[in-house]
Amino acid sequence: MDEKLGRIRRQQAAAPGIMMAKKKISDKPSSTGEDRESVVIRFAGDSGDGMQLTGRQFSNTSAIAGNDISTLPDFPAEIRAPAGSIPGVSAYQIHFSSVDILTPGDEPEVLVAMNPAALKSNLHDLKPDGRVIVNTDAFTGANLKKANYEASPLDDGTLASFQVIAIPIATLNAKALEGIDLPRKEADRSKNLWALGLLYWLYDRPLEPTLRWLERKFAGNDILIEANRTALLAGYAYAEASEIFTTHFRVREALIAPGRYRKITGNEALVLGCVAAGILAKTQVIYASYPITPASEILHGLSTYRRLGVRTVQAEDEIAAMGMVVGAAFGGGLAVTGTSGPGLALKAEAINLAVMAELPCVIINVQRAGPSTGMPTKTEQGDLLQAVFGRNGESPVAVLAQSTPSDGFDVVLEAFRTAVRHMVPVIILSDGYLGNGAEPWKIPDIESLEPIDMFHPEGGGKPFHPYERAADTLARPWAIPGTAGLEHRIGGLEKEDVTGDVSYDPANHQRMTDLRREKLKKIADFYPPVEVDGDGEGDLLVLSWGSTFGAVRTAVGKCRGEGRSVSHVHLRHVHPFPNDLGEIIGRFGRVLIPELNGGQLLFLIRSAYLVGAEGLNKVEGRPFMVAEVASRIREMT
Amino acid sequence: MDEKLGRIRRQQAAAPGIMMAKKKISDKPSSTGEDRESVVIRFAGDSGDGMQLTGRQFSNTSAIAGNDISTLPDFPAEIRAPAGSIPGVSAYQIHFSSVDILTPGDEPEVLVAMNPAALKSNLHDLKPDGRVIVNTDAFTGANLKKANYEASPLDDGTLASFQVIAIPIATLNAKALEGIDLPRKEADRSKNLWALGLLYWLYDRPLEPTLRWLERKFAGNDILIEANRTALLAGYAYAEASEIFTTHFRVREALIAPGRYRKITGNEALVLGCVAAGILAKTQVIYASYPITPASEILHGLSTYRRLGVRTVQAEDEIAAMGMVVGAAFGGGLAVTGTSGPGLALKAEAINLAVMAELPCVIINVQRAGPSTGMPTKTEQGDLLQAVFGRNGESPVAVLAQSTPSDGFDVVLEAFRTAVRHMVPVIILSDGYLGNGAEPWKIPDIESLEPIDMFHPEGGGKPFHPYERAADTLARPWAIPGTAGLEHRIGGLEKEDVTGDVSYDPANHQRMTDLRREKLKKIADFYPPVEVDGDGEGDLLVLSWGSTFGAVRTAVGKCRGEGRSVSHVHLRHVHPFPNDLGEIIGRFGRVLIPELNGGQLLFLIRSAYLVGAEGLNKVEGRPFMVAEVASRIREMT
Amino acid sequence: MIDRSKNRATPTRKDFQSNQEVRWCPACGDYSILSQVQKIVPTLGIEKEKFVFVSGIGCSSRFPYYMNTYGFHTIHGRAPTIATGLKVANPDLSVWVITGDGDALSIGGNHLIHALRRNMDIKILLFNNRIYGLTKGQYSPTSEQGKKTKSTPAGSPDYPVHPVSLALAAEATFVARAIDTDTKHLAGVIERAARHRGSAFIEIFQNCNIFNDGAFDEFKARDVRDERVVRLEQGKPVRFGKEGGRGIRLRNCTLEAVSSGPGEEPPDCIVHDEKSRSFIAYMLARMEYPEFPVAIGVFRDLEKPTYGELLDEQGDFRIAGDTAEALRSLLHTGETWVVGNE
Amino acid sequence: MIDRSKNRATPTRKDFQSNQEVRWCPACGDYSILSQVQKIVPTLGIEKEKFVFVSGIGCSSRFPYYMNTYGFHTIHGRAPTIATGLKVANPDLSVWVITGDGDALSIGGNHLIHALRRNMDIKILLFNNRIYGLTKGQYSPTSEQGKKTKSTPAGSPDYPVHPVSLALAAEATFVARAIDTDTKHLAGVIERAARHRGSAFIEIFQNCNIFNDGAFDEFKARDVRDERVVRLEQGKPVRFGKEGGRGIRLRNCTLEAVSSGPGEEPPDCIVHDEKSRSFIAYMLARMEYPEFPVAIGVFRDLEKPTYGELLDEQGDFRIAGDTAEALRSLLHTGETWVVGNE
Ligand SMILES: Cc1ncc(C[n+]2csc(CCOP(=O)(O)OP(=O)(O)O)c2C)c(N)n1
Ligand SMILES: Cc1ncc(C[n+]2csc(CCOP(=O)(O)OP(=O)(O)O)c2C)c(N)n1
Ligand code: SF4
Ligand code: SF4
Ligand SMILES: [Mg+2]
Ligand SMILES: [Mg+2]
Repeated sequence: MDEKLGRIRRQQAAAPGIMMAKKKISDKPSSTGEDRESVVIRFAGDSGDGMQLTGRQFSNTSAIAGNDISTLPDFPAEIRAPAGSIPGVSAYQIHFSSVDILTPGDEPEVLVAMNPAALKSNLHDLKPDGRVIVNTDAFTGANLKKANYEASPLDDGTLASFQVIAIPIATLNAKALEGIDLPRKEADRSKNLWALGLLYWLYDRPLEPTLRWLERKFAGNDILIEANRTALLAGYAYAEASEIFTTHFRVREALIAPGRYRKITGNEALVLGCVAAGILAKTQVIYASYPITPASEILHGLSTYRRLGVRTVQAEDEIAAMGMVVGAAFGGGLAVTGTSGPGLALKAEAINLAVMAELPCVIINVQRAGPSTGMPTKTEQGDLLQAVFGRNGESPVAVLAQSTPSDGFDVVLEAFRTAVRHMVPVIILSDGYLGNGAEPWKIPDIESLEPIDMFHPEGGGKPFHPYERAADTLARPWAIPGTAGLEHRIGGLEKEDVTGDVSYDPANHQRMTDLRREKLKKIADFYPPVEVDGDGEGDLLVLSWGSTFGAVRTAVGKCRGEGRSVSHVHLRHVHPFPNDLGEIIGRFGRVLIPELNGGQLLFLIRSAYLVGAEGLNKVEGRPFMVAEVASRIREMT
Repeated sequence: MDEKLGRIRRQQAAAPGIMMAKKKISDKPSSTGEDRESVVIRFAGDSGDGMQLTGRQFSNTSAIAGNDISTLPDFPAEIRAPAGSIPGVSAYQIHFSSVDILTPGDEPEVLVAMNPAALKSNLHDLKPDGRVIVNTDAFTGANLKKANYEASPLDDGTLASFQVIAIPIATLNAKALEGIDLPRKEADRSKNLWALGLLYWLYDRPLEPTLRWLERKFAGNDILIEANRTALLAGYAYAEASEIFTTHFRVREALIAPGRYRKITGNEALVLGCVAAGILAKTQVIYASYPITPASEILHGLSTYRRLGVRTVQAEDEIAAMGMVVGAAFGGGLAVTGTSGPGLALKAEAINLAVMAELPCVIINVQRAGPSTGMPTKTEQGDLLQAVFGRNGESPVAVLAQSTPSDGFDVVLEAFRTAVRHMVPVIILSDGYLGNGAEPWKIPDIESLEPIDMFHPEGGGKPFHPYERAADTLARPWAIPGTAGLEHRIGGLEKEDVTGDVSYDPANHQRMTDLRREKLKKIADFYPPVEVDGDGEGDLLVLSWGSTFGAVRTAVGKCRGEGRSVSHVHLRHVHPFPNDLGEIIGRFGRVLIPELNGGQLLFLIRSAYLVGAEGLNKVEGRPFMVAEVASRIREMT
Repeated sequence: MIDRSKNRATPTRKDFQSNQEVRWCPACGDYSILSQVQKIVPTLGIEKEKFVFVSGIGCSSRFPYYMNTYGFHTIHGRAPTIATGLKVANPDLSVWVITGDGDALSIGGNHLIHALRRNMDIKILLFNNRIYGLTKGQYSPTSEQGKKTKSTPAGSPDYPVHPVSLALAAEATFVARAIDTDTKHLAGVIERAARHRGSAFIEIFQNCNIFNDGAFDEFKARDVRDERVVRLEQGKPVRFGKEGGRGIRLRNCTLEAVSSGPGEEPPDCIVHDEKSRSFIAYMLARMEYPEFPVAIGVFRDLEKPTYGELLDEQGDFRIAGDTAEALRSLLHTGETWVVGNE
Repeated sequence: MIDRSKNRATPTRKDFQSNQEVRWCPACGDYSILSQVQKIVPTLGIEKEKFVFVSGIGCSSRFPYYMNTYGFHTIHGRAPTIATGLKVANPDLSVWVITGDGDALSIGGNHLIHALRRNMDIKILLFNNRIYGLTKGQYSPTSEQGKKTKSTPAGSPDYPVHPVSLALAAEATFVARAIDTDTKHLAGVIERAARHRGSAFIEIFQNCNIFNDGAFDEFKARDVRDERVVRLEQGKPVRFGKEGGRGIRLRNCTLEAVSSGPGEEPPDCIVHDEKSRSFIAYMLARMEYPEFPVAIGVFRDLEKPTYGELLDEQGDFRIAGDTAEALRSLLHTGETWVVGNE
């Protein structure tokens, strides 16, 4: 540990008791350590086994230890399935590394399987020759049956190609906790910490962050603190003492930019971005939403920020939420709603009202696998065309895509700036993978965050024209109710140019339709130039958007490392496209568009640029593996 | 009249009284008649002036007289505007012809203007040198002001380039009705019939159909029959007697296919098609809908067909209507809903349920000008991309487009056949122009209408698999509740292939997504080959869909007549595209896509075939004029 | 909430008339309601620019265009949601919702209920003409069962909903009813709604002389209304008829109309109590002619903290003055760590 | 409507258990409701295949998967509309709606009201756990004001809606309430709903032991329930407590709980009348602990023609036998004319 302290200062000094504990364990000489650049591991168990918590602890600790990390939680479908069943399995994958990483990793090298169902549903992802750590206590006849195993996979050769580490974790944990006054059932619940301790030893992780966290989490309940701490240390000690592992591994700190960091999920980043937007605009943020997986955490998060000017409303449904957003925008607030696919469908009519009324607002869509209810806890990029086209009439809105968990912060700020600057609704596309996935985030320099300009006209002598536009943005003025002298009426009927009166005039309708379209195009004038990763021209351009960023960027990097002529453009601005995109596309021989859908960006690109781009499409409810993208690139170069 | 009787037999013999009346008028030798191939006229007046009724009478009479006709009603926006105001103007254009016609005509040669507002808002469409028949009684100071005329257009030269026929219609009508015991205000309401009589003389129309209609309409109220009849005859007599017209015109019967005809609007055709579908399928039709302009008449129409097996439900909103359709389809009925753009947006989520549950149903969208509430009484083709893409996830549905008013009958039958054959929702795109426009329709030969195959499996011994598919269509079986032995559960969550159980399996989701897409593609295997109007290859292909059929076909025909190399393909199947479409497009040098939107089919075609098609786009809330399309074709050839 | 402090000339009725031509059919009941609202709003001591009229879609929903203040003609059925968002963002405004029986009770029924139960401080005027006016004459949720309309040529099979019952069941704190042509009474009810703290709901019987003419004539016509309409007054016995010679009493848990002898008071009349949480209000609201007189006036007027007030209690809504400080507290709270030198 | 004619072995409870693994949390109140439904449905004399269970989205809405008959797990809030369409298309079916407090009262509130007012012959079971279970613990429209949940860390500002009040106000013809753990009573109420002609609505208090554990324990716990729950019985005085020693009476238009001396009957108790159109049912439904005992049982049971019956009255629903004849009557009616020879 000590050598790390130079580069990594922890916020709070470790509590003395914890240091002691650490010392005690370290009395025995540590087994040999082996350096690794990156490691991917996965915890899997029953929903009741606390795997999400275990995974989050491992990833927090790794982040604090200076690694770059990327995580992939994979929790069960909506319903709490029966204990021990396959639908009840919950898993958490962590990629931690001494170099910059962008994905949670393709294949874990260690799988911790707390029961047969967890083994069954996760084994196929394990690296050939990888380690399986199984909790043998859970491999009872009943549990095997629930997992549809005819015979125990521990005996029948199923695991022949892996390194099996079979440990009666529950038993050992119970023994360790014998002295603590806790019923067996309760004591059992800490077995995840026993497993965590084991893995901490294996990958040479510091114990302090988790010990500190236990103190906070169970503050006031000393018995639980004691029990969990004991479990963690027991697992750690077992690994060291039992010599089941011949070696342990070290993943050194990543050479990441200096600064203050925090771990952040995609949904958390969106939350922080929304709150920051309000502060930067010096106005209130109104977030109206109806709960839906995987967007609910944005509501949960924002509802804790009243003190920083956020008002959240849990609306009666998605339509109401969007109606409230339109009303709040009319009232001059920074109005935002969040939802997932089916909710976006429901919001369409009210979004269209914002289009016609030309009111600024932000709609966050954390996509999930569709169509219909689909697979609510699984990720997909299936709503791009819905976002662009899913409203009646010619209804232009801007669409931005979030690319990594932490990018949520930036994307929300940009969305608000765009909405307010052009008086348009802006849709942000995130997805379940980003929403739940986490990565370390360098907290931005506060001074670097520019204010959001909120311009509300004041009433003057001259008559007010609610549809008179600014030349550079084509935005109409945002005059807010309560301002004397600017009284006016708006609505969903076609508006007369300049005056905003209702108009059925044919030529006016054409003009207004053109203006709304033009206004949208103007947004692209405010984009920075498109960044090309790799050479500015070549054989293959890989074009992607949204959550596939990490896998695609990594794959392209790898292939370029192999000497292939391949570059990567990742689109933040999916509608309207950047002005320079067509020209860049034209500089490449072929274009590959990997997406987690049937080919939606592909569709837009083909139409916009008449280029025979090809798609790499996957609709499995889970993200791309780097290898999948890389192998397609290799086929094409 | 007599010479026509050989070819045109009227259903009911004319009542003797009417013949007498006709005789009386015809005592005086008729002024010279001049033959015309086609004529376009327009009635315009205040909403209270009965212009829709007048127009419908003129067009009915013309149809019965054997002309081909096409009409364009243009009524005021939703709200009854104040009498005499411009928003209160109601107009009706009729194109009647001795040859086959496909549009209501570009420019009327006669405009009947019942008041200044009607003149103001319709004059610009009148043919140069056309006739304006004005009701001078309405040109009072107050009315001029309401129409924003500073001076009377009758005096100030505004009408200099037209032939002005100024008649105090109200006064003359009141005089004619003097003997009838009716208050002046009531009597005044028949002045539209006076004007109609005038036009009947001018275009040598028979009076009987209208006289018969008056008898039916006012049955039981002899005074009103008398008043209206008198007004009609008075107008007719005035034209003949006053010699304000030096000549009258004859438009001979069109050489249309022999058979029994009726006049039909687009909405009526959809109604008849729905009822016929139920009869042909020998099952009940359930139409659930929420009123919305311009689709409400479908609900009104279908609600009169209970005796033929139709159940209509006026739902609480569009979402409910679509939910009812999904439920009715599950129950084994022919389920259909109708709406307009904003309603389609609201139905998206429930349509998606039908996609996932793979239930057959039909959604009729009578498009209107958008976005948002837009211009509810005006036409547009703005919802094509919404229909194709406006749902979350990969959600394939079939989209058909109605092309003429009477085509509604065929398009609904095809929609039901497709829905039932492939177990998919089918969207029909109509629009306000088609919905309200009328044309004569040759009633199809009853024997030629093929039954609609409804296959519902029976319970047998073997286990039932609700997602086991037919090879040729990929349809799943439509087992309906109440069938013993086929009990099963469906829903919006992803289904396991074959069994239909809920599944979160990644590979299964990919497979099911692919299957749904494949199934949609299979629909195209059942299309007839695409018909090319004109040569199969050449310089320019004009590609259109929906209600633009008439204008585009006419324009292409004209230009081909001028020796240009231009052909026309009109798409009924907008999603999925016909299998042979790409190949046909490839045989032309350029492609022009005229649409009443910002370029939506254009977008689909460019993407699908990577062809640099060009758009001719108009978003004015009204249909193309033939001249607009023709002039663009001329520019391109 | 409402800022009454500034020192400007009190607005007049004229000030609230916009320059838009009114586009309802001549003699439509909407005119009279518009006129009463324009009469009342200037008297409330609220600046003109603080008023916002939000409507859905329907004939009645054109209302905002005619008010010379802020207005939003939104989409069908959703006005309560837009009004809610507006009020949450900008609590100083006086927010009114104008809606029709289809707008509020068919497509918008759920939003109405939820706005009411939240006790949002918005005023909802429901123009009930028992028909869809704008779409030209389909039946509405308040149309009588069996009604023949364009969409129900054989008569509607639906039983009507009762707007006041629903509003009461939705826990509305102010619920009233008025009649378009009874203008003085209407004005009084509007004023009370305006001054109520919390959500206020008024059902206004409104004649649609084109598609449902005379729907309420049976009891509202001038010559019969004294015998067929009862006006509720707080703390007063529920009486009607010539010189109040008839009244309503409760017998065996049901209402009963009673008459007095000449010059006497009808016996045992219910004393109207707007503040009561009992459900007599339901029963009064559901009296229907000819069995009973139809009740108008305020059925319920309760004081409960509004949504906005409850939110305010939860913490300071205003944004801390110092941007940098606020951002720091936002971003640096929770578990963070430093790489290199900060 | 229901075809009871065919001659097959009566189904048993087992026949209604599907092969799907039940996926609710252990000890969730949903289990007990499922079990009571599976007990009652075989006793109704309706063939198994005639039952259809339609649900929205929520924990409770997985219910159809566990019933071995036809089922449709639809989308959030819309189950009443799907059930309506199904029943209109196929009136012979016994159609049930399974829904949660969020599903039925938040997003689906409007559809619920309209299905009820139409008196559609469908049975609606609302599993009220006063929380959003499936989305992991946000407050619902029935949650207490001030409730702290994931989405309201400082307490919810919304006043709850009262499902039975809403159902009564929506003109439902059958309205009842039951408790998940009071299984015999629950079964009885379900059976009565099943046998009711028209729409039937049951609110079932259901414990969510994960996100809102013990929400109803205050009055439903075994040791206190006799004192804190009153079971309504048709035609009987409203009494509760040990040996019925306490009762409910009406005083000055409000309810009041009274006690008797030992061995006596409590005085003046209201006699429960499910058939009454008065609004005592509202007041009984709204009794809340601790002021009052909580009432369970049937609040209202009225006979009115159903939507289907009214539609049937309007004409023959079946299709005329002869296709050609029907088509001719369809296409050749109205004004037609002949060109050439027909
Ligand atoms: C989403 C949507 N559905 C349907 C309509 C059509 N529509 C407009 S107003 C209206 C009903 C009007 O009735 P009501 O609310 O009673 O108002 P009124 O016209 O009687 O004042 C309907 C169905 C619409 N504009 N939007
Ligand atoms: C359109 C839509 N919005 C939101 C959701 C997310 N969602 C699913 S169930 C639910 C609420 C569940 O609560 P309740 O109806 O009370 O059922 P419970 O789980 O408590 O049984 C929500 C908000 C969804 N599936 N669809
Ligand atoms: S249609 Fe009826 S409600 Fe609408 S403006 Fe005319 S009279 Fe009034
Ligand atoms: S979350 Fe609650 S309601 Fe849902 S299954 Fe678990 S205990 Fe039941
Ligand atoms: Mg109305
Ligand atoms: Mg619930």
